[in-house]
Amino acid sequence: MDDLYRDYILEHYRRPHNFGVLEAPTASYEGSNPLCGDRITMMLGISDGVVREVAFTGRGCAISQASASLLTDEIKGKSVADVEKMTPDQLLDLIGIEISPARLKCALLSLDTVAHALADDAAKKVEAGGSGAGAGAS
Amino acid sequence: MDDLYRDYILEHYRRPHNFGVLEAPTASYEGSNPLCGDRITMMLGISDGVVREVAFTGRGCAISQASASLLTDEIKGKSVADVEKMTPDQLLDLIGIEISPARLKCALLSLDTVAHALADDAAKKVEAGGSGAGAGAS
Amino acid sequence: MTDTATTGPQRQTAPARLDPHLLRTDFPILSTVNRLGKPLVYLDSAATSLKPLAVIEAVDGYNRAYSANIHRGIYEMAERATGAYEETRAKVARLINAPDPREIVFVRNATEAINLVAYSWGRRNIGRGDSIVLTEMEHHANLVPWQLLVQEKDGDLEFVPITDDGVLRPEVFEVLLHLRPKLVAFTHASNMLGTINPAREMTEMAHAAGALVLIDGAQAVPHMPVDVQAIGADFYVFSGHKMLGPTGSGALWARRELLEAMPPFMAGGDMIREVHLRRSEWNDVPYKFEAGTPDIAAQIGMGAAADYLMGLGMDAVAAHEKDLVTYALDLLPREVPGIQIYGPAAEHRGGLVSFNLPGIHPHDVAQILDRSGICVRAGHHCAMPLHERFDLAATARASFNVYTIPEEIDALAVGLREVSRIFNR
Amino acid sequence: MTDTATTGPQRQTAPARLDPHLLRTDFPILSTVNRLGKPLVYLDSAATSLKPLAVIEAVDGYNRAYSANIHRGIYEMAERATGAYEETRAKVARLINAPDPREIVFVRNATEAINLVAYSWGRRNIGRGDSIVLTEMEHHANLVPWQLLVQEKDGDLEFVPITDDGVLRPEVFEVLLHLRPKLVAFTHASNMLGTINPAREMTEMAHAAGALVLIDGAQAVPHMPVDVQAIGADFYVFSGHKMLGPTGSGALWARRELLEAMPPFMAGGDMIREVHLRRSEWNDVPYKFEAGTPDIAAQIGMGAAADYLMGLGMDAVAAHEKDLVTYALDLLPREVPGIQIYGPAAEHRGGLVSFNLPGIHPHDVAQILDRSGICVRAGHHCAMPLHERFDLAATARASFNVYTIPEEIDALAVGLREVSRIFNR
Ligand SMILES: Cc1ncc(COP(=O)(O)O)c(C=O)c1O
Ligand SMILES: Cc1ncc(COP(=O)(O)O)c(C=O)c1O
Repeated sequence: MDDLYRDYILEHYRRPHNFGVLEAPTASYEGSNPLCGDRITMMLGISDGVVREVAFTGRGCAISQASASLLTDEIKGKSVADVEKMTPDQLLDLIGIEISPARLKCALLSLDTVAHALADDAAKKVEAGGSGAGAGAS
Repeated sequence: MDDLYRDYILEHYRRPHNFGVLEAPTASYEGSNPLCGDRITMMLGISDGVVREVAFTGRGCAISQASASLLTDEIKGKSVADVEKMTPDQLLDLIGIEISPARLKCALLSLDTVAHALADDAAKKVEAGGSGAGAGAS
Repeated sequence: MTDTATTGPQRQTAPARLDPHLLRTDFPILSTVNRLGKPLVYLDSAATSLKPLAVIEAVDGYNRAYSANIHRGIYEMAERATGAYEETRAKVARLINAPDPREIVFVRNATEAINLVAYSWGRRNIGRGDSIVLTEMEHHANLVPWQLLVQEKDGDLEFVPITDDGVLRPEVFEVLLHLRPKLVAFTHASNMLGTINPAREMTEMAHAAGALVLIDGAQAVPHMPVDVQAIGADFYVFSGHKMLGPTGSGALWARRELLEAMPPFMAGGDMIREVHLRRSEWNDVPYKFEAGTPDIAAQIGMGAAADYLMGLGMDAVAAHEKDLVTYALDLLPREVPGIQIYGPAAEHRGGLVSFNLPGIHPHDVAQILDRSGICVRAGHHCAMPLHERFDLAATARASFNVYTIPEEIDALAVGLREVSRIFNR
Repeated sequence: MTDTATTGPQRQTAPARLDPHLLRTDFPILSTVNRLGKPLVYLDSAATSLKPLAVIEAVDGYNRAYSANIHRGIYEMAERATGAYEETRAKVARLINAPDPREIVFVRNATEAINLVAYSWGRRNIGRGDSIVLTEMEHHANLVPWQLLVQEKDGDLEFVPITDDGVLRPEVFEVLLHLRPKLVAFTHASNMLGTINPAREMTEMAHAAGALVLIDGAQAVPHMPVDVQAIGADFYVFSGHKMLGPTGSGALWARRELLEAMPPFMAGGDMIREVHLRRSEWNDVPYKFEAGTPDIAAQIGMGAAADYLMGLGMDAVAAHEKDLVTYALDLLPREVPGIQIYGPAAEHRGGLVSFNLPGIHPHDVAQILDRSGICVRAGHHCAMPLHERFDLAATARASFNVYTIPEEIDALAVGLREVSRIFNR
């Protein structure tokens, strides 16, 4: 048995949770790791400061896809503030296997993409004069 | 006793033969070895294809100065054709001490400068329509 | 387009063979094991090669016994260092049959060599509307410097396309030459497809159209006989670290009159003849292009590598690697169900194979192989546009060298079956 | 102008001393003898330094045991190589107190670092009529790249003159700053005069006048504590091979926002994020500036050198070399009749002494010393304009490092008396 490719990781890779598109995401971002060709689009449906819905599409290695699957499960229903506070180490704990330095970028791409989506969303709200209503976009 | 700095080399360095200027050289050239600051001006008085007079000025290390002193002795009275045929090895034989690769440029500066003076002179004659009379210059 | 320049009429038809099992003892790293006790199966030689003892000791010998600076020292150690450094020039010239060691400019790697030409020759010779012809299979090193150049000068890039088999299309090359490009720059051997391009024929065609030719030999010089005179190239570049030499070594070869006409690239010590506060004069070729203290240790190591390769005989090296790639192209499709292999048939390629397993990202392939001590590369191999051309995000690549043995290709096949098993369990 | 930046308020007033006799055993070359059986008296450390075992073994260890390419490999050996390479960045950052390892760009040597800044920052920021202020005591590496730049951009160079003692004239610097130069570039320590320039004060003055500051630390980093933040510099460059590291190693430090705003210098693999046929995007700093396979072995060796120096303590190193130069400046005039010594008093200088013997060319001096195993440099030391300033064709130079001992200066004095004897017999 391979430490890195445990059954549940492969399971998440083969049948990722929350894989698909949101019809009207309030925040979204396409993140990529051009060096390996990993590419993930994260879509979030936020209301009242809570991540109500989340979905992702993309292609990439087992680590990046399983990481996105696990992360989306984790953040659904959490407050934006809590999601923003999530650290790479927390995600790595969630993934639960040992990631070598060369694969860190793969493992963290999902979190990085979520962070970008949230930051873009926050910036949009500032621009819109602090209005609390996300404008929804892709 | 030092192999490289034999008495006759130092003698040539301290009291170089043919050191000075020709009043009306038919060919002359200033050669230099900027890496060490060696600098030699060779002046030749050529008539009927024979080096009648030769003098040099300059400053530099013992090797380059002794080499110029020995070389000028050697070529005085020789035909231009013979001087042109002189090889670096012949000059090194004349110097008679072992020259390390780093000092070769010092040792050969004099010959190099003579060769340039002769080449310039020949070029001038070609320009002047093959006339045998050197125009004299510095 | 078939290539005769690199085999040449005067070469033996039946080249001597290497004994790779025997020469493996020259490579100390091949007797190491990984963290799990697995012996090293190094199939990433196209990224960088392993180093034989002769090279390791050449570097170590300089560092231990005569680590002086060169060219200006009058003491024994400095003369020894200068001698060893300049001898490397002669060795490298011999390796690629350059007519004159003074045409060998030492650089860090192939990348620096190409940048040197782009900055020095390119900025002087490429003007508004001038075009440069490249190919779709270039390594980023032979693409991005030209992008920067044409951007600055408002010139154009054109690309020779490739077939689905990964071979250049000569009829399009012909058409592009009608644009009368100033330069044609192409790789002698592709680091992703393995394709060996017909360097001499392409050079002749380019010259007939009035273009100069730069050849990226990073994947050729380590693996086959290269004769820059027979090819007729104007610029030829390669890296020492891929030809059994140390990192930090490499060479640009160019015809003497080109080098002489080119302005300096970097400026500083050693590349000057005279310096005044407001103007300077340049040193002779090749020193004009070697500013500052060079990587003396590495270049001396590259000299030892050139000796080692010439000792083996480049015909024998090429024959050995042809055997390996023929073996791999036969074995892998039989032993690894579903494997997708890119690039041309063995006759047109050097010793490397890029591939994918269905539904498995090459990063995962490489990671699982690593546990068996098998080193392959996964990614775009610095050839993103080529991957785009095939609509691939990434590939895995196994690449060979003189020390590669068929048993390692067997191990790769076993490893790949294990990858499939894990992913399909 | 006196320099406090390099000692700083928080440093010990009585730094620990080195034991040079003890540490000499770390340098294998010091137990070799020359062709005549004379032990090595190496007084040419300003050209390049000797290498301690730790450095030799760091290079050898990479070549023997994990000689993989970096950044893209997923296998164990590649991760080890990447780790060692990136650790060097952190070590070098610590050595010069850079705030962030990502501000360390690896280059071949100080020369390449300066050329990088001249090409990348300079071509974008220097325009017609802009001026750059240098000094009369610059090494060619910090002069000729700026000549090329202002020639291309139609800018101007101005030079801070020096006194006959070899010290910069602050009042003229002040005046030149009224020209509002875009850049002030000067050497932290002169490789011919030994002068240590007041880097922090000069940087403050330059900044007050709106200029950026580049400091050539090639002769400073190996010999004294350097704190780029305390100095306040914008760019700081140095060579690994002069600080006990291997040839081929070196670093440019620059403030992050400068690096980020600068366009790439060389282009190729590793410095890109995305490449398409006609356009590319750049990688993050510092990778944007490291195109192609870097000199992995050499940079790892520089990391070992940085560790070695920090282990000794740069205060102790500086104190040791100050002792040596004080000793030499006292001994040589007493023991060597007629010797002419250039440069300032010991308090303003680092560990080197340039000199001439009356009526004897320095090449002859060096050649005769070589027979006694004594290595000194003779020539213009890549500082021709400085030699012109003093109307000198050449000088001889004895330069020190951590392994230099007073006995070697004694040997130099004896050797120089022998030179005089030979020439005056
Ligand atoms: C003050 C100074 N700057 C720059 C350099 C250039 O160093 P490198 O040849 O390692 O690039 C030197 C070395 O001689 C130097 O002494
Ligand atoms: C075809 C080709 N060209 C150029 C290069 C660049 O070599 P380096 O990184 O040594 O400059 C490579 C190496 O990957 C290559 O395969």
